[in-house]
Amino acid sequence: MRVSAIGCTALLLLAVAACGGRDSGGDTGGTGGGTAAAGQCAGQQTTGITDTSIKLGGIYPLSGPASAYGDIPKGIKAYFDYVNAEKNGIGGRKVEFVVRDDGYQPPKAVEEARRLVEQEQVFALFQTLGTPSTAATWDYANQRKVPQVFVATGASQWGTDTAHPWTIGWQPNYISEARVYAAYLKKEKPDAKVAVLYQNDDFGKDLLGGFKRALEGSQVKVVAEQSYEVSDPSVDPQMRNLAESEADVFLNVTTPKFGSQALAADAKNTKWNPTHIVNNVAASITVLKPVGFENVQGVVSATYYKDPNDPTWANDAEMTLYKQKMQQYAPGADVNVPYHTFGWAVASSFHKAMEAAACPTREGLRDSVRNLKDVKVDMLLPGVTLSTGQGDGFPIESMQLMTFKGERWELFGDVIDTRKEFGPLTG
Amino acid sequence: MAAFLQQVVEGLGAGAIYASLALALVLIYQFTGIVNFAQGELAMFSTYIAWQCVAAGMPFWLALVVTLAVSFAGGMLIERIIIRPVEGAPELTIVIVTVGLFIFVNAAAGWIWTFLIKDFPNPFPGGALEAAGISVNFSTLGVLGVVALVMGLLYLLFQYTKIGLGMRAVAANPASARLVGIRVGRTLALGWGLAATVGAVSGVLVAPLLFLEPNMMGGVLIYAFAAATLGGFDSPLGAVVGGLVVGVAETLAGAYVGFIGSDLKVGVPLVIILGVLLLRPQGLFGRAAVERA
Amino acid sequence: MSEDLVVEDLHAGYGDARVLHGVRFTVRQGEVCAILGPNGAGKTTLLRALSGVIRARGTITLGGTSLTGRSPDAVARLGVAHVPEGRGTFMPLTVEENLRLGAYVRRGPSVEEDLERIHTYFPVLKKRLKQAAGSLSGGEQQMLALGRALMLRPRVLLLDEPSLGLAPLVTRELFRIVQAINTEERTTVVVVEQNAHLALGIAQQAHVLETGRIVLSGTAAEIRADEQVAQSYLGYRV
Amino acid sequence: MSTTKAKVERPASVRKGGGRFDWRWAGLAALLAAAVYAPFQLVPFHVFQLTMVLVYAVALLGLNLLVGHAGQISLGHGAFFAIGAYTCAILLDRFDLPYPLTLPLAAAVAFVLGLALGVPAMRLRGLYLALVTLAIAIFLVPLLKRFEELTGGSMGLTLAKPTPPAWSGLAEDQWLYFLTLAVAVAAFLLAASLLRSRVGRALHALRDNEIAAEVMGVRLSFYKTLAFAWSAMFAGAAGCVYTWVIGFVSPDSFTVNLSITLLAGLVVGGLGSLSGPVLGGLFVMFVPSISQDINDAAPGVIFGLLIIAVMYVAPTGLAGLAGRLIKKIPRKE
Repeated sequence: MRVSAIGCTALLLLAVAACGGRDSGGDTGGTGGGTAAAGQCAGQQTTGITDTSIKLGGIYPLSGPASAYGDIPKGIKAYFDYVNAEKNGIGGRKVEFVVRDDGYQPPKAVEEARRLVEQEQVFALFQTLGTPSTAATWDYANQRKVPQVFVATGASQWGTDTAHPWTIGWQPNYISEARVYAAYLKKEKPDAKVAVLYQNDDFGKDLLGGFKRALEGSQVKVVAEQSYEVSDPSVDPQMRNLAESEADVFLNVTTPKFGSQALAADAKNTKWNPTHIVNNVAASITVLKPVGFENVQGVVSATYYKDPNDPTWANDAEMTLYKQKMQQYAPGADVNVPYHTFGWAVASSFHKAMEAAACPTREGLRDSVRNLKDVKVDMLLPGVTLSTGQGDGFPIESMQLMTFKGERWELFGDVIDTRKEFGPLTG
Repeated sequence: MAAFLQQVVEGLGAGAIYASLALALVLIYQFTGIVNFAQGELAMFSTYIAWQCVAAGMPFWLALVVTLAVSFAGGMLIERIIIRPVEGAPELTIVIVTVGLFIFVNAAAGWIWTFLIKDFPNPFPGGALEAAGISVNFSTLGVLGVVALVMGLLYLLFQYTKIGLGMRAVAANPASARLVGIRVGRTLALGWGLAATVGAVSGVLVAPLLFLEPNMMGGVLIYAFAAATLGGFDSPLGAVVGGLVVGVAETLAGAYVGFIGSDLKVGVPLVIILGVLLLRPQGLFGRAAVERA
Repeated sequence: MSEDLVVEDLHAGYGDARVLHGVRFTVRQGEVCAILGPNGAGKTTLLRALSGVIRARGTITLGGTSLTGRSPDAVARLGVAHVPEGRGTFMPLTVEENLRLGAYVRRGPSVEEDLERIHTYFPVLKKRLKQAAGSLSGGEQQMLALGRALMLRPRVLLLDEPSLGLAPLVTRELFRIVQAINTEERTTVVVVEQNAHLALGIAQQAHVLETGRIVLSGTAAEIRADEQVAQSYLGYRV
Repeated sequence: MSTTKAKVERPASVRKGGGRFDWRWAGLAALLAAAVYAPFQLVPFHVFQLTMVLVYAVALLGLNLLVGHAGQISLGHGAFFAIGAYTCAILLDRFDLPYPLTLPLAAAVAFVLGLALGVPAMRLRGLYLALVTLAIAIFLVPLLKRFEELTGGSMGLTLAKPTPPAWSGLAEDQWLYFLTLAVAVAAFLLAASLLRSRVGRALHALRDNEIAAEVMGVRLSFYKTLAFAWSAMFAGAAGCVYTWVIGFVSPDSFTVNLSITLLAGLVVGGLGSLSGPVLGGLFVMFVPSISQDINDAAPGVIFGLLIIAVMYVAPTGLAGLAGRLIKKIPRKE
């Protein structure tokens, strides 16, 4: 950064020459100081990767209203530091993870993506956070043929789109998650009337839309829906309107703060006691705890990775390792923050995908993440694995239902593989 | 009808929140002519101090007292350190300084306490008061009560104490206040301290309802602006009444005006601000800026 | 020298604009001193410099205590009451509050006594104690301003154009009261006034200020007798 | 930078000293030459950054007309920027218009909307206008989402970027840069001539003393509305170029943050001068990432402090600071 700032000052002072020539300054795709790939990998891009190193770049909101997600890269960094120090990196390559802040603003995300690719010369964009930032950058990544892997958003288009082979998601997409809830209701409450609170953006609309589509042909009906904006101070008025519907199921499609507000509003209203389903994004213990555990008993959700707050995993080997290494490599970070766990699991997924790559090249990574077969990853629920393939661009599509009892989530039923249950998702 | 009244009650609950922040905004505007964009963030920061105290094991009410004291001192300090150097600069310079303060305080809170939501103890009992088919949450009543109490205390301070008289004099005519021997600088700092204290009360009140995180007050600010505009930027009473009206108007519009729905509710403060400024620029309780020569 | 107001080599202005260039005069304790001069001569600036509203270079002493460089509130605490141009009324406050503000830097029960005293000077204010000061007429506001200044129990009273915008009858009444105050309270008064007639009528000393310099000084009688002054400020020839 | 300012704003002093006159023109010419030469020297990433600086500079130029020259505060200029960006995107996406045509249309739409909003806004002053415009900026985001068929809702619209014509032999980033540079130069010339016209003088009179201006016969409401509409037009044009360069619009791109950052950028850059917007553009573009370099954990802490610090050191903005520094040099000589 400092270099570019000085560069521009220099320009303004008519000292352009000091900046170095356009051709000398790195933007040269495959020749930027990597290993020369040989054999079947010949001619593929090796920018940002050598025999001993691999450089990744991630874009997260470290400032602005979505900054809570800024904890994810801390988990990722801790994982890579651990692997670098104790496992000699990924296949002998030490991982360098460069994190940039986009403040959840798409134009900033574009700038940072270009900085990472052109200036930092990263091997791949490892996570862009949020649908807007990812949508703003994926054309660029695909034009430049830079892998944009495991983006941190559950929008379905990363998996269904065919024009962007270099971009792939990771977490279960919102539509799949909605299908899990719909299946649950069809079985448990076949004539349920559902009230929905949803965030007025791609996340909320994807989930609500997927939910409605999955309900088609059943007796379960959505009788009331209310949206909110992230700029709203509170969802209390929406909750009041939903309560009037007297629905017997409440589907809570919110992000953490609003999730807490909705849970609290439901608890406060003693006249309306619907079955409360809270979506995965707001199902963290950190969301439930402020509401008071006594107020969220029996709430239903679905998940795919292990919650560090859940005593079920107290003696789990993966959990123990995670907590121990987090404390060691990210001192000061709270191991119980699920975003850290998320980061840990996604970094671990990258580890597996990179190891499985046939070639240590960008093309190799691209092909590897699209050819995952039941890959087990640390901190995912038992039975949840990564699988991708021809026409399936969604690594995780399995979730398990859970209900809140006492001070923890209790998993119930089997892991639901939405692919098998509902068929593949198409655009 | 009961449903309608229930909506009104909900609106009053939301309005009480807007009113409390608007009150803090108005206090600073009165004394300094500055619209402090960072007011909500300062309130949020104060709330974190209260949270920290409670987390350290202090009883709630003691934590509150400590927070109010710290906020008061903090407000004065901010006036001294951040605002004083640009005193007398163009209005816009000061606006931008408060915007810078907004960004700084928000980020600092996130840095210190992370962006994860914190549970904040609710000083009021759960449950609700039921009457005539309408239920009013005790916390709504509590918020309304405390806002009324703060209003009352401010009224006593301004009307019946010498310091209050001095502060009103500074608000009315700073140059002349200086000539009668009032230390205007000290009074302005006092005004900031007072506003920060009222803001802290506001933050502590809303934290159990909105849940504490660094962006807690961001969404409230525009409604507080609308409330202050409606009530008149120089009238504490107006701020409170304005807040309640804005809260009710917003809730009713969201519930009964089909086109607005819940997504376009944020248009309500826009309409209110625009409407008030065009029809009655001094607000409901403000005094017209026209003075007799 | 006891309580004399002594001004020496006073320079003052606004930003780059210099207005006063070495003003020098003395007002003896208990005297009324009139400052005359055309618009823009620097009369108001002079009063502002005396009360610390604007920064000044030079020396101002009151009874040997230096006033130079002090802030207006500090000067007020030393007993200098400045009734500014435009009267400085606290419009939204009541008349009584305006008066009490005058005694802001003092304490004690004497404040109540002083309120009574003000009522005897200005009976009209007594009737309106609870009324907003902004609702008073111009003349009443000027009386309020004087009353407010008196509440300080000032050693020096600085009056800036008290007659501005007032009806002649009201103005005359006002000057009568100023004179009464001066004689009864032994308060030193510096009055800046366009209406030289009135000012000279109550003053012992007078100075004529032109473009930031004192061009003429003398007793009120001497000044009144000066032909230039008569032409310029009194509107008639001697 | 301040050469520009001096040339346009103080023609009299320029004419007085022949030597300085040449020096300023030379500086301006050199600057333009450097601007043309730069994309052939800089790596594409830096070219992109410079392009964005110019985009912001055009928007700030408009904001400057309103804030710096007419004395009205707008905290909602991001809204007009968004209107321009969306108009352009919708024309490209839904109507397949060739991209050069989108610019005048986007500017026109922003102008008309500015005019419409300017009619009620003209009756407000200072902070009140700031509050209204702030509310507009906040309201725009859900409004954009509401008309999903047109705007793509919260997913936004992804668009192809203008491709360089074959004859130019330029790369995409260079072509976008030159398009933006052309728009920026045109915008600067337009702004400069606007300010030199009768209208500009009326605006200055308005800013310096509204009552006096009215007494002098300046039609207050007319010029205020016009200033609002013009500034909206510049912002709209900037928004359109933004769409060309970024190739993506979504409601999240134009939150109230953008409006606040723009105003902060302008004030930091310097009000009322023609170089202020350029310095402001540099500030908006580079300071957030510099902040992150200084403090990785909380960039906002540094960003906020930097804004406050600039206001202390240079209450009249960086342009004013530069102006003061440059003024000092000839005095010593």
